[in-house]
Amino acid sequence: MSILESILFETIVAGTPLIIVALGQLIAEKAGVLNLGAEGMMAMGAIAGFAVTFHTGNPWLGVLAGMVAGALMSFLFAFVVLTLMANQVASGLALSIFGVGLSAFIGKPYESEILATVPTWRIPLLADIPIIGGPIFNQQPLIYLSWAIFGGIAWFLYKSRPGLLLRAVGESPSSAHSIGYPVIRIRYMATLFGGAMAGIGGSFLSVFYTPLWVEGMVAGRGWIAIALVVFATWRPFRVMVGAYLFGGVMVAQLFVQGSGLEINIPSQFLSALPYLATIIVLVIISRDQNTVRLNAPVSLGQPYRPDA
Amino acid sequence: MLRLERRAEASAVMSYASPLLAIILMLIGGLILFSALGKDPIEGFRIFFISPLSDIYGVAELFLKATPLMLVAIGLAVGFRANIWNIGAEGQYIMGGVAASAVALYFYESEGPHILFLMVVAGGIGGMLWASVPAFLKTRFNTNEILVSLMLVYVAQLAVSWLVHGPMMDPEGFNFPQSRMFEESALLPMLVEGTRLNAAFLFALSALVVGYIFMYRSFFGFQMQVAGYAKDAARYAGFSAKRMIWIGLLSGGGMAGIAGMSEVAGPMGQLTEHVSNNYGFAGIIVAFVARLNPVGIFFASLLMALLYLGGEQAQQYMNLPSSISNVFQGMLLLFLLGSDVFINYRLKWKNS
Amino acid sequence: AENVGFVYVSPIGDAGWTYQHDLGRLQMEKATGVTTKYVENVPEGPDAERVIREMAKRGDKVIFATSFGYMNPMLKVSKQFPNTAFVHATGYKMGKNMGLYNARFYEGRYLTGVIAGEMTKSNVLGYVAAFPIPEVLQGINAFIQGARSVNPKAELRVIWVNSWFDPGKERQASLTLMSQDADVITHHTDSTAVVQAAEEKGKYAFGYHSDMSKYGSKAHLTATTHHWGNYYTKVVKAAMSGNWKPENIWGGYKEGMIALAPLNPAIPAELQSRIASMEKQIAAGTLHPFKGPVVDQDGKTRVAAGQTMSDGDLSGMDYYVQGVVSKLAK
Amino acid sequence: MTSTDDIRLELTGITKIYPSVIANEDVNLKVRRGEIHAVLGENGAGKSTLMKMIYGVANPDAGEMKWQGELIHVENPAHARSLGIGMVFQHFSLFETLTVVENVALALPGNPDLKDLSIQIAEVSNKYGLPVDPQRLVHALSVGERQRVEIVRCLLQNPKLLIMDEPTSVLTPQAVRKLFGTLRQLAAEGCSILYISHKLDEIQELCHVATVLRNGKVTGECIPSEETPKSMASMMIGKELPVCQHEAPKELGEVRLRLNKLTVESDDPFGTTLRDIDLEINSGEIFGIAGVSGNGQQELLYALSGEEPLKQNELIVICGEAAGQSMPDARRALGMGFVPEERLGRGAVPRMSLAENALLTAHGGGMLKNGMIQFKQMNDFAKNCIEKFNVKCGGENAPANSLSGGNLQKFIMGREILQTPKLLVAAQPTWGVDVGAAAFIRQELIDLRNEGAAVLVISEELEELFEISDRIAVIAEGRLSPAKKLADTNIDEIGVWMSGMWPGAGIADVEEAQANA
Ligand SMILES: Nc1ncnc2c1ncn2[C@@H]1O[C@H](COP(=O)(O)OP(=O)(O)OP(=O)(O)O)[C@@H](O)[C@H]1O
Ligand SMILES: Nc1ncnc2c1ncn2[C@@H]1O[C@H](COP(=O)(O)OP(=O)(O)OP(=O)(O)O)[C@@H](O)[C@H]1O
Ligand SMILES: [Mg+2]
Ligand SMILES: [Mg+2]
Repeated sequence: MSILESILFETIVAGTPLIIVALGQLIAEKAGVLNLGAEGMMAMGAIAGFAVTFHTGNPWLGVLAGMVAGALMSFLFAFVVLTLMANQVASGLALSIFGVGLSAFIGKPYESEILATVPTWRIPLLADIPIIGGPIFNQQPLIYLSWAIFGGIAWFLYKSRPGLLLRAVGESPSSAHSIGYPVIRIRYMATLFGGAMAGIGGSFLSVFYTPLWVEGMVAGRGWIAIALVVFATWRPFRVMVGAYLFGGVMVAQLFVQGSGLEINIPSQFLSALPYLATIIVLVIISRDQNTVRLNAPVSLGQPYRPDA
Repeated sequence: MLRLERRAEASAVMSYASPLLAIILMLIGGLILFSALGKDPIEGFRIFFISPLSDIYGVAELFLKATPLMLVAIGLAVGFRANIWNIGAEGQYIMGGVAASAVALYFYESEGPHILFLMVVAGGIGGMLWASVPAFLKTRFNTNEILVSLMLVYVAQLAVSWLVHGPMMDPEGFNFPQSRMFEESALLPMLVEGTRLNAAFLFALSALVVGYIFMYRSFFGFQMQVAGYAKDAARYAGFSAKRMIWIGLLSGGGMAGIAGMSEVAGPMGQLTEHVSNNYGFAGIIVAFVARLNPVGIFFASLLMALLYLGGEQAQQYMNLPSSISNVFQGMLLLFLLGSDVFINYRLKWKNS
Repeated sequence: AENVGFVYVSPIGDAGWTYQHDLGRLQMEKATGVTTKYVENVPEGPDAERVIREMAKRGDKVIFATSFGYMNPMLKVSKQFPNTAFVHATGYKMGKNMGLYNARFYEGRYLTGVIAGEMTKSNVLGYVAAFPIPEVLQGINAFIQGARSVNPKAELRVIWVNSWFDPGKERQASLTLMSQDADVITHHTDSTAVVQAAEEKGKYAFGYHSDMSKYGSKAHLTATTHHWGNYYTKVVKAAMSGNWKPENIWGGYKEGMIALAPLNPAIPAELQSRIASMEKQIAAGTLHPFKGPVVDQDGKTRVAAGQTMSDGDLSGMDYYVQGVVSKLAK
Repeated sequence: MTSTDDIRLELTGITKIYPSVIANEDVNLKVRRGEIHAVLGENGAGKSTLMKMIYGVANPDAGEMKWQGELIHVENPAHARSLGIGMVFQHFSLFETLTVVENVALALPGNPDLKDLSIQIAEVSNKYGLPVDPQRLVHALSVGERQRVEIVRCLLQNPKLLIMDEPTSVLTPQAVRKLFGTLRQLAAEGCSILYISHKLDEIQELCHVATVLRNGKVTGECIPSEETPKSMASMMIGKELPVCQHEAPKELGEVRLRLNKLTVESDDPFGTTLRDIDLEINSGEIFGIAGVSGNGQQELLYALSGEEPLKQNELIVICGEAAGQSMPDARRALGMGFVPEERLGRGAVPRMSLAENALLTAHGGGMLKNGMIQFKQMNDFAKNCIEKFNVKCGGENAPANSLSGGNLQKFIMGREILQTPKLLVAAQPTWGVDVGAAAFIRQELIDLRNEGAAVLVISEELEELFEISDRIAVIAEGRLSPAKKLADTNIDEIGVWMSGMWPGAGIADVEEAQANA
């Protein structure tokens, strides 16, 4: 692989968990639910995925377990904010702390266990295309899944009736209720989906990416995913672009370090680049309030309870 | 089926009872956790909640640990009441510690009370500077302060790492990543002989008093509460949203910065990469558990500190991993947020 | 029985810095019959002081603190408990009842460098490192010194991940190094991600701290491993007999604190035996990884020909030697 | 029309209890085929609640409902729609960021194809004379257009019963007449209509039967064509309607508010841009601004109150001082009082006590000392306000959201008036307020004028403006018409102006105005 190919390859790998998690959160947010607990849900997904893969030897069962763990965590969140109407920001934070703590707790026995590396899937012919063939068509299977999720979500949101309904609920839960839709149930489902995706994203880290389990291995990726949704002004395609951009910055700084280029920049500054880049993009995005207004779910973060 | 039904009026009793309910639920959660791990729950609770406080030293440690939590939480509460979500107190705490250390190192080998005074000021300013980034971006470009303040935590962590590996490194320290040990004149005086409880605890108490007065007696505090309850009413009354964003973020940043100062000038006595100890995040929990009320913050900080000390004891004497503290904290907060529903709703049995 | 306490900086796990200390603890427990207690994952800072104090208060005879950040807290507590033996790893401050110990990890690094220099085909080596402290720089420089001693064309690329422990980043850094042509890589971080990544890509790697062959049977050429058991046993026995005096130990091959993990059969027999004899020379003091001439990246001679680097200079190392192509920001 | 087969809907003994009130008690109601049936009542009488139960949005606590002779329980709106019940809500239930056709699709069963649906929408809207463009985003529609969308959405389901909750409060008189045409056409085709309105003359004109509710109970039934608005009003409130004392103004004093070619570009994609508004209001007069909502009232109010300070200072002159860039508190200091349209959440903080809500705008009057709140002064002010303005509440510590709408409005009005403003701007001062309270509030405004204040009232209710104003103008599409003395105009003329058609208006949409006429 040439340097360019590896940068591309690694960028895609680094962006993938972000895409999966951010797309899940996008769905939840489109329904009006702001779940800041992605970090905790990812951590739980990571340990569940790791443990199940470790015991069964089957990474796909691991991903399934991660998905279930993430969904369970988001169920807890949904119960607190949708049924008990608690503040979403605070509950999300609590979920983050709880998830990170609990995963470390459960994960104790798995610390430093190893898994076999999951081989990449090579797509015949396409993988032979020069430069992009390797990085794009000879990849970890979950990367194809992330594309499928992207396609599915884009279709769901903009072409399907349930997607229309989801957007409607996030826009105006009271209108949706008064024309007869079960707002709370829809929000539950969207939140659970977000949790499941966060779980898959977490299991990607521990089963495919590293592959190992350690406490704190999510390392802020859940928060980045949440930032990505805002960054993308709630549009799936921009989530993809943003995730790869972020992955790209993260990978590129390592390449710069390894290259021996004469740059007198402390490595800490290079490590901080992805975070600074996120802030800068957030600023650029939020300057354009019209796009934000048209795409941001109006009821985001606000509790709703129909009175029947 | 059990259903929630809105109360005609918010229940005053439940607003006091719900924290108790949350603590009880947390204990039940702990009971399940201990039993699941095959540990004796009674012994677990004793080690977790009682044995850390078995002597004066333990109690002093509790106050010591609670001090930065109180400082961070009271500062954040001011902003949270106006729905200004500063999630980055951790970064502001670090920068406060850095700024205070810079003063201590600048005055290395000199004497005088001005050093400590300047360190407090620098700590506050350092935290405020860091918090002014999200404040500026929010007032100027409408950028979400949750995300910006949070991203800056990571940046602050890397910044302190760079500083202690570079400009602020101890020249006699064999290139180890830490500053010089501060001189006596840059260390906070002790409150209780033989313990580590220092004057920062008094800062925290006075911050709570000032916070109380600000929140409940001053017109600014009133304005911020209005903004938190009804944004449009604040606009209608002409309370400047920008000013509130600045006050909200700067108070959180300033207090977090002073907390950082109290740590470097207190139990640490120097700047290292480990100046941050999650106090910034834990302070958020404290603020919410306390329902943004200064008296509540006092007790919630102590409870939170106890969960840390208890976690350490549980490690040493029950062989439990350190993450147990986080598990308890997360449970407590979720239960508290959940049980607050009973202030405005009651459970009712309904058919169909 | 007497009590002995250990303060660990990370979870024990089953490889890495803390794991090796824990092996030492178990070995010492067996050899002396004392009971030991440990606390893992203790943050380096004020919390450590409380943990150390708690151990001293309950009467532990000896307390070992195994990370640099415990130095100042331990020094403070040691003054309050004059009858307890405090022993701190990797620091530089001693006290009336506080001793120091550390190992010359760079000796093993030098040997792995020799192996790397012989095994590389691309002449590019890779190093994933945590923070630019002297100990890490000693390792990096010893590694390339070793490689260049047998292969003057060898060059070394270094990536700092700014974390002792972030497997995701460590893995990414390894992949980056390998894509930049490195075919033998090693690391100074705490996870096994680097060895795993090399195994996956069919490249070679050296473990660190522990034997990591389990994580990459093909890739893992060997590892620089730490052995604390004998030292712990010696200290505890001395303390039990009342003969303990604080000292500053910087042990290496000679003291048995450093060793290489079993060599991978992929290493030619000739090289294997060469390494074995070099091990003996290092133990005997006739071979020193930083024997002059040592020239740094900027061309400045740090050790003149015919001399060896002093311990003082080693402890303050803050540069790359020649052969490292990455740059160290000043 | 009398056979029992003709009965579409029959309610018996319907009761709905909310924690704080009984919204409906033992309500009986019959609606026949092809009948336009009015439901009358004061605010809070329980009209909307009753309709919501018919439509399945709320569940009755007791009573039964028969649909075409069969006992049913309406589970939810989708169920109601499948039965043939459609509803147009008092507060629209549309989604602003979706297109018209998407909005319609959401209310239809199954998964209709959006292209076919667009065609159907075009057909139906032509047939009933309710033009809407299916592809437009709802936020870009005027309020009148939005209502058309709501109605078309119902009609597409071929409803047998159409519920309309206060449909005309947002329409011009001309548009109302057109809507009536549509409704009569529907009724003639056999559709039953439940019609709620506070405008008694409309009911008299349109409805076949009326049921009157008071405090949740049915207090009478009548044939509107046989009643007068006055007699129906007394059925509603149980006593004679009070009348305002509105003498001619003494004499005009100095100019208290001047707008100089006020132009505000709306940076909100959902907003209206204000253009070249000139206006002068003198001390001693009440100036009314009429208009269909969504024509710039909101923007004008924000510009006046200072919630959106302007770029140029001279555009607004308050009591002789340029104040376009001032914040609301600075304008208050110049002598302006302001009563916003939305009382809960803007005019008052729902969770705060009345005393704290007094502090909200009246803090200038000695309630602060060195930035600290003087609780005594604050509580005294609130007590005074409660007493003088006859606010029914649990005292000055009662939270604002424990008050009924009318009482809260009286409190807010009192809070502003007690600060003796030189200029008072009031938006929809009696919106959603019952008849008695409305009369009280109008009287207060007139008294304030008599004491020499200038008063600006912006309202969508023409009757109200004609009752209290001295001069009146119309806002349409962000422009303000010339002002007319009340004596020189009438409701019909102002109604035409409300669609943007006043002499010299220039480029207004002639076609639409003709269509509406
Ligand atoms: N109207 C008042 N008159 C006198 N003192 C008051 C008044 N309102 C508030 N205070 C003071 O402020 C204190 C706190 O007010 P309050 O009881 O509203 O706080 P809280 O309900 O606990 O906090 P929050 O509602 O913000 O969570 C009171 O104990 C009292 O000293
Ligand atoms: N969800 C609710 N919870 C509690 N009380 C309610 C609820 N909805 C309505 N009410 C109360 O029930 C009563 C009847 O309200 P409703 O909306 O039916 O009145 P209305 O006759 O439609 O009035 P309007 O003319 O203002 O539309 C009022 O006192 C109202 O405050
Ligand atoms: Mg109504
Ligand atoms: Mg209160």
